[in-house]
Amino acid sequence: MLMNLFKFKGGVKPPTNKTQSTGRPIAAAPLPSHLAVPLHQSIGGTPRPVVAVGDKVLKGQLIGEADGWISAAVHAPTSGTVVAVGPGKQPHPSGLDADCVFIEPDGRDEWIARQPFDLVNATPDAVRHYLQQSGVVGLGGAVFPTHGKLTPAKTVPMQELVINGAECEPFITCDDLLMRERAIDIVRGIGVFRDLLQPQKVLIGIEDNKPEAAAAMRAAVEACGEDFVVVQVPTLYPAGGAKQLIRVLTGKEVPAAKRSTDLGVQCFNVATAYTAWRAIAHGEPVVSRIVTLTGNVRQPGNYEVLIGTPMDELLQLAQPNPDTDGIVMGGPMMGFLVPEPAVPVIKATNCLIAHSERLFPPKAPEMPCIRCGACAQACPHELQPFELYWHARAKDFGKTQQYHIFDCIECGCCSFVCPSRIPLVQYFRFAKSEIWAREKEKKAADEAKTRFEFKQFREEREKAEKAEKLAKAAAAQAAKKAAEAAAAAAAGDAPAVAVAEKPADLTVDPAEAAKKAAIAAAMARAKAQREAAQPKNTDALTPEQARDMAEIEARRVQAGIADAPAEAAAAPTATKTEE
Amino acid sequence: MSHYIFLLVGAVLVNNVVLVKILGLCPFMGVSKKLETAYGMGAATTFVLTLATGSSYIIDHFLLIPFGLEYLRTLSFIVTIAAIVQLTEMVIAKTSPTLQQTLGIYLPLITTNCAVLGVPLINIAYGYDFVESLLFGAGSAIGFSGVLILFAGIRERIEGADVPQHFRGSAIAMITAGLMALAFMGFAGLDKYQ
Amino acid sequence: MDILLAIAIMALGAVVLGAALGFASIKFKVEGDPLVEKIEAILPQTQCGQCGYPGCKPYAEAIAKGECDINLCPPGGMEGVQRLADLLGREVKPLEAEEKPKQVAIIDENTCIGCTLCIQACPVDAIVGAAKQMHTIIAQQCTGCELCLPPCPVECIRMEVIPETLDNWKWKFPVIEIKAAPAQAAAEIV
Amino acid sequence: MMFAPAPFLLKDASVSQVMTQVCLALVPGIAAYAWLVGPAILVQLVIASLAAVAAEAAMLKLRGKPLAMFLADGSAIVTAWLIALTFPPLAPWWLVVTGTVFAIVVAKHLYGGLGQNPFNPAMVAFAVCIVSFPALMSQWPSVGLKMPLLEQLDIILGLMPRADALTGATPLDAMKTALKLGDGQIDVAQLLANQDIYGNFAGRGWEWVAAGYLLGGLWLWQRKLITWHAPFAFIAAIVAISGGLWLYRPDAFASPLFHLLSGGTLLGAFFIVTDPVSGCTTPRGKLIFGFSAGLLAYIIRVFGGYPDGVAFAVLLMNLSAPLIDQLTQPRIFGMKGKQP
Repeated sequence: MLMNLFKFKGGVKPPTNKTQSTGRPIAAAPLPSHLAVPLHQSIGGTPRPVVAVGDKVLKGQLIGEADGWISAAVHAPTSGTVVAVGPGKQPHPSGLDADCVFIEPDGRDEWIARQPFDLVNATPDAVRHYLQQSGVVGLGGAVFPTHGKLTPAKTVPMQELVINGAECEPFITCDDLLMRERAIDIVRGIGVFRDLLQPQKVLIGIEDNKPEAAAAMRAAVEACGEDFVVVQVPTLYPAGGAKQLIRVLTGKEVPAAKRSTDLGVQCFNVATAYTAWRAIAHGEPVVSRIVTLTGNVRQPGNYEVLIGTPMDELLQLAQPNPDTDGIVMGGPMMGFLVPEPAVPVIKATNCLIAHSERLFPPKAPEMPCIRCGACAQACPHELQPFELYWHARAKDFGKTQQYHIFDCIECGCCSFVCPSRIPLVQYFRFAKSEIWAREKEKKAADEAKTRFEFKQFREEREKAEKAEKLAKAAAAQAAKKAAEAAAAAAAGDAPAVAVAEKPADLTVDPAEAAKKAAIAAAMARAKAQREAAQPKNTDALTPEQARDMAEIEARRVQAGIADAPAEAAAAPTATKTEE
Repeated sequence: MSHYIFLLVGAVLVNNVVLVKILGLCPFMGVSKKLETAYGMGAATTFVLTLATGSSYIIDHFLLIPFGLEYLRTLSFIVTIAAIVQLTEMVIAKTSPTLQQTLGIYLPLITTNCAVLGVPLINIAYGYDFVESLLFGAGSAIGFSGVLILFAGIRERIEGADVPQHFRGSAIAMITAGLMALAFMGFAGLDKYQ
Repeated sequence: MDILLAIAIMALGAVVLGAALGFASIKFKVEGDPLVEKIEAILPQTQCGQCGYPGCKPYAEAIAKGECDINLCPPGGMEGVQRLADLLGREVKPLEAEEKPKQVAIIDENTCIGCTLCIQACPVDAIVGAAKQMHTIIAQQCTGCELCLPPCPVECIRMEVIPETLDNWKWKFPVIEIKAAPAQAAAEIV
Repeated sequence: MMFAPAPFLLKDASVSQVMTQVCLALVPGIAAYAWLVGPAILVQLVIASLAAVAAEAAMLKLRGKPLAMFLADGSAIVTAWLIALTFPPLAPWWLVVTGTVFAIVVAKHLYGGLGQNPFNPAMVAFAVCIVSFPALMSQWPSVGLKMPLLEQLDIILGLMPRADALTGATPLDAMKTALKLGDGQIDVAQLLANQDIYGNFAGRGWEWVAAGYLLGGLWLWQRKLITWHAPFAFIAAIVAISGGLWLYRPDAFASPLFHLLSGGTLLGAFFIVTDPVSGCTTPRGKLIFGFSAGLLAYIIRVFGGYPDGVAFAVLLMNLSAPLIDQLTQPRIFGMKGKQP
């Protein structure tokens, strides 16, 4: 079927380097020696761990529970024992740690009881909830929880559902192979999305350098009796960017400030559709994904890999050459060197490229920008990267926003063409995260100011109230004293004055003294507690002794705390009754 | 008619008050760091300068000359200009706090802007009549504002440049002003063309 | 005679202009100072008082009046000074005090005696607790002003630098500056 | 592990490649020039290049920048060649050196060097020299004057008195002076009939130099190093204004063809208004920049006090470029057809 394709401006044509890894079918990667499953694998809230050290888990068992609506569950990739829950190195450019569940496989790879989801009788909300519980996220690289994208906009009718099989980045072939081999499941998954979103038509975009994948998808669409349109789009990086693919297939341009559903379009990756269908038809949550192993290796290929597999162990399957000096996660345009080779594979890991200087020669040093405009011609979002760079470098972030920095998709086209070898994208990332941090700070400052002002207002009010009370009391006392004085006047003048002066002192003193005493007592107690909590002679202890002591200590601390607030325990109840 | 056009073009470009006559450098350097303030300053100066040329002409012709007090020109002009600036400031403060905000401490600076004093004096030296005076004043003011805004545009860009340490700030701004004056020399002779 | 005439005319002018100005000053009187708000928007609102003023607003007012320098706010850092200088057209000056990394206060809950002194000291109501009850600090609301440290009778509050996590991690400025290797390049030439 | 940001693949491009291609594009023009006035121009090119490289090296050293990297970028050579091509071919060596050093030191390095200069350095050099040494800058070799290399060298080096050989002016200047002196008595057609000076179109031999620049410029355009906007707008402006005035009074104003092929029109159109550093960079900005520069160049060369107006026109537009750029930002992806 012929259809009118649109074009986006800019784009580049780097050497694709895809054929190396398409020669072999997808193979299952062997069970790794250990797994580290990061809890935070998708955009949104970090899932809460629901397993503890020592727990036995089965493959597909929930280990991290979704936190909030924009968050997706995390599951055990294989059966085994949880050996630790705690910080572990992340496949993230920061090289920072984040919480992981460490699992030692038992080798049986035993599934939980898998129940197909009853799609026919389920409400749309139930389907969305089920996908969230199955940990289905966008596998194109953005890892946005899929269920969050499956609600059509209320006001705009859904016109097109775009399925992204473009895979424009060089080297990566995981979607290509997935489409070739498992097209039927993908098409069924798309069917689920279609039912939820009710679009007028479904367009599957595949770059024209993947004719086999396109043919397989066409056959699958026909076999399933669907009316999806498989469209071959021109090979041009970044045609696989969601916004670019939407533009090419529908002619619509989604600005940074809008969601695509506002324009009646939604876009999913083919692998996402595949995992959604696996979850629905087979009850299998997302515990593995297809990863391309390529680059400086002897046996490039695609593998089905368990989430949490250490990257260095995985890469051995492709037999990296000895001069490999790092692992790039993602493609050569947008990927990054992982901070250390042993970081785990996550849901966003579509490709691992063995890095070597032979494959990616080190960059020449950065020269100043000559404003040649090559970047502006290459930018698929029609930005002016050289202006953005100029202001980002001068840290003039207001100006960078004027030049629409948040419309930048960080595709790397500008850095690719730059004759001065400027890491432009890097400058933009820097500027973006600075702006975010500043906005956060600004918000915090505004809130602090409101609280401060409220506190001042409250204190003023309290003072006023107190003054009023005091005035009343004073008036009463004065009246009383006047009466007393009048009474005393009969006896004589001098003692009356003495009496009048004394109580004034007394009213201040006792309260203050009592408070001071209370504080002193509390300090003494605290000191005692602290000392009690630090027993002496603890230098040479056996582990058992240490454990025993720790237990005793815990008890004691508990008792101590229970002791202290016991007297104060009345306070909350009192306030409650007051209310 | 063409006489007036030449007068105006001459005042704006050929005899640009800042770049050729080198008057009013203080606000030119001081208020050109940001385009926003340059726009405001340009507008304020244009207003004040046009008003100042008109009123000083009136004072000169109806007060000073009849009484033979030409020697009080400078003094009386300064007083008039100061009062006009004060008035402008008050009106702006009331009507447009944002403009007052952007002009900040530079609005009172118009008082000491020698262009505002210089242009009325030049008018008298050249013996311009009332309309010519106003045109020359307005032309000079437009020239001042235009150059100020262009200068601010360049300075905003230079702000991001890797200027050698010792030339940062005012130094490179002065050099830029010099090169701008050089460019404006290209207009030399245009007002003399017959 | 001439001189008297001159004086008379100048005096007349002065009176006319003075009257006009006086009239304008009444007619166009402005209330409030929008500058203070702008300055306050730049200040970090920690309300820490390290500037010597009781809170950010008084400091902003003092700056607007020109009573004090713009470099007295350590939580705002050099960047705050820079932005104030830009706003006010003043010279950038180095900070009076040392710049510290952002911190939060943490109450050692085992030692806290529930005296509420820190609650009273906290300018932004970031500490919760009741009398004789353990107190705790809401970390997100803490501005790190350290005002709760001195009143605590048992010294159970400490400041901790906010650690870098994936949530607050920032991309760094690309460090590949051309200026970085002058010596090396010079060596190449020679 | 060293941090290397993506992308890991890079296109084969570098600043020195860009600059080398600009130099290559100048070669046809230079060849025609050398054929017209003799080898003197080649000598000037060498002098300017040496001065530029020396000044560049000194400034880099003073500023603590890596010498090798920046000298290799070739930007100083481009500046030097443009200076040599705009100065009179028999100008004394010190004039060329002064102009070049001023361009490199003040117009380029005080602003931070490569890529950061708001003014075109070559045009600054020209403007500074024509303002400071108007006589020397207007002495062009008489038309048809063929001198051996040695004699030309002697003149450039100041070993021979200048006045004898150098009475000429550029055709443009000659035309202007003649029209002025003629005071309405002489008309353009009469002047152009003088084949010795004006050749077939615009100046004997000069038209071939202009054609050389045109050739080089078209090649640059074909190589996508420049876009069509600025040169097109520049030429269009000159054709429009000169054409209009020519139709209005053909006796007092020369034809568009004359203005296109004489002076620095084509050199300016393809090599100077296209300078991305000091010029505009947005498509609409480039059109405005080119068009205004063309108008100004014509006005200054015909009505103003200098023999050619390209340099001043370009400088005047240079100082407007940042503002024009800001005001002509293109609509970005997703924001077309509606207000952002």
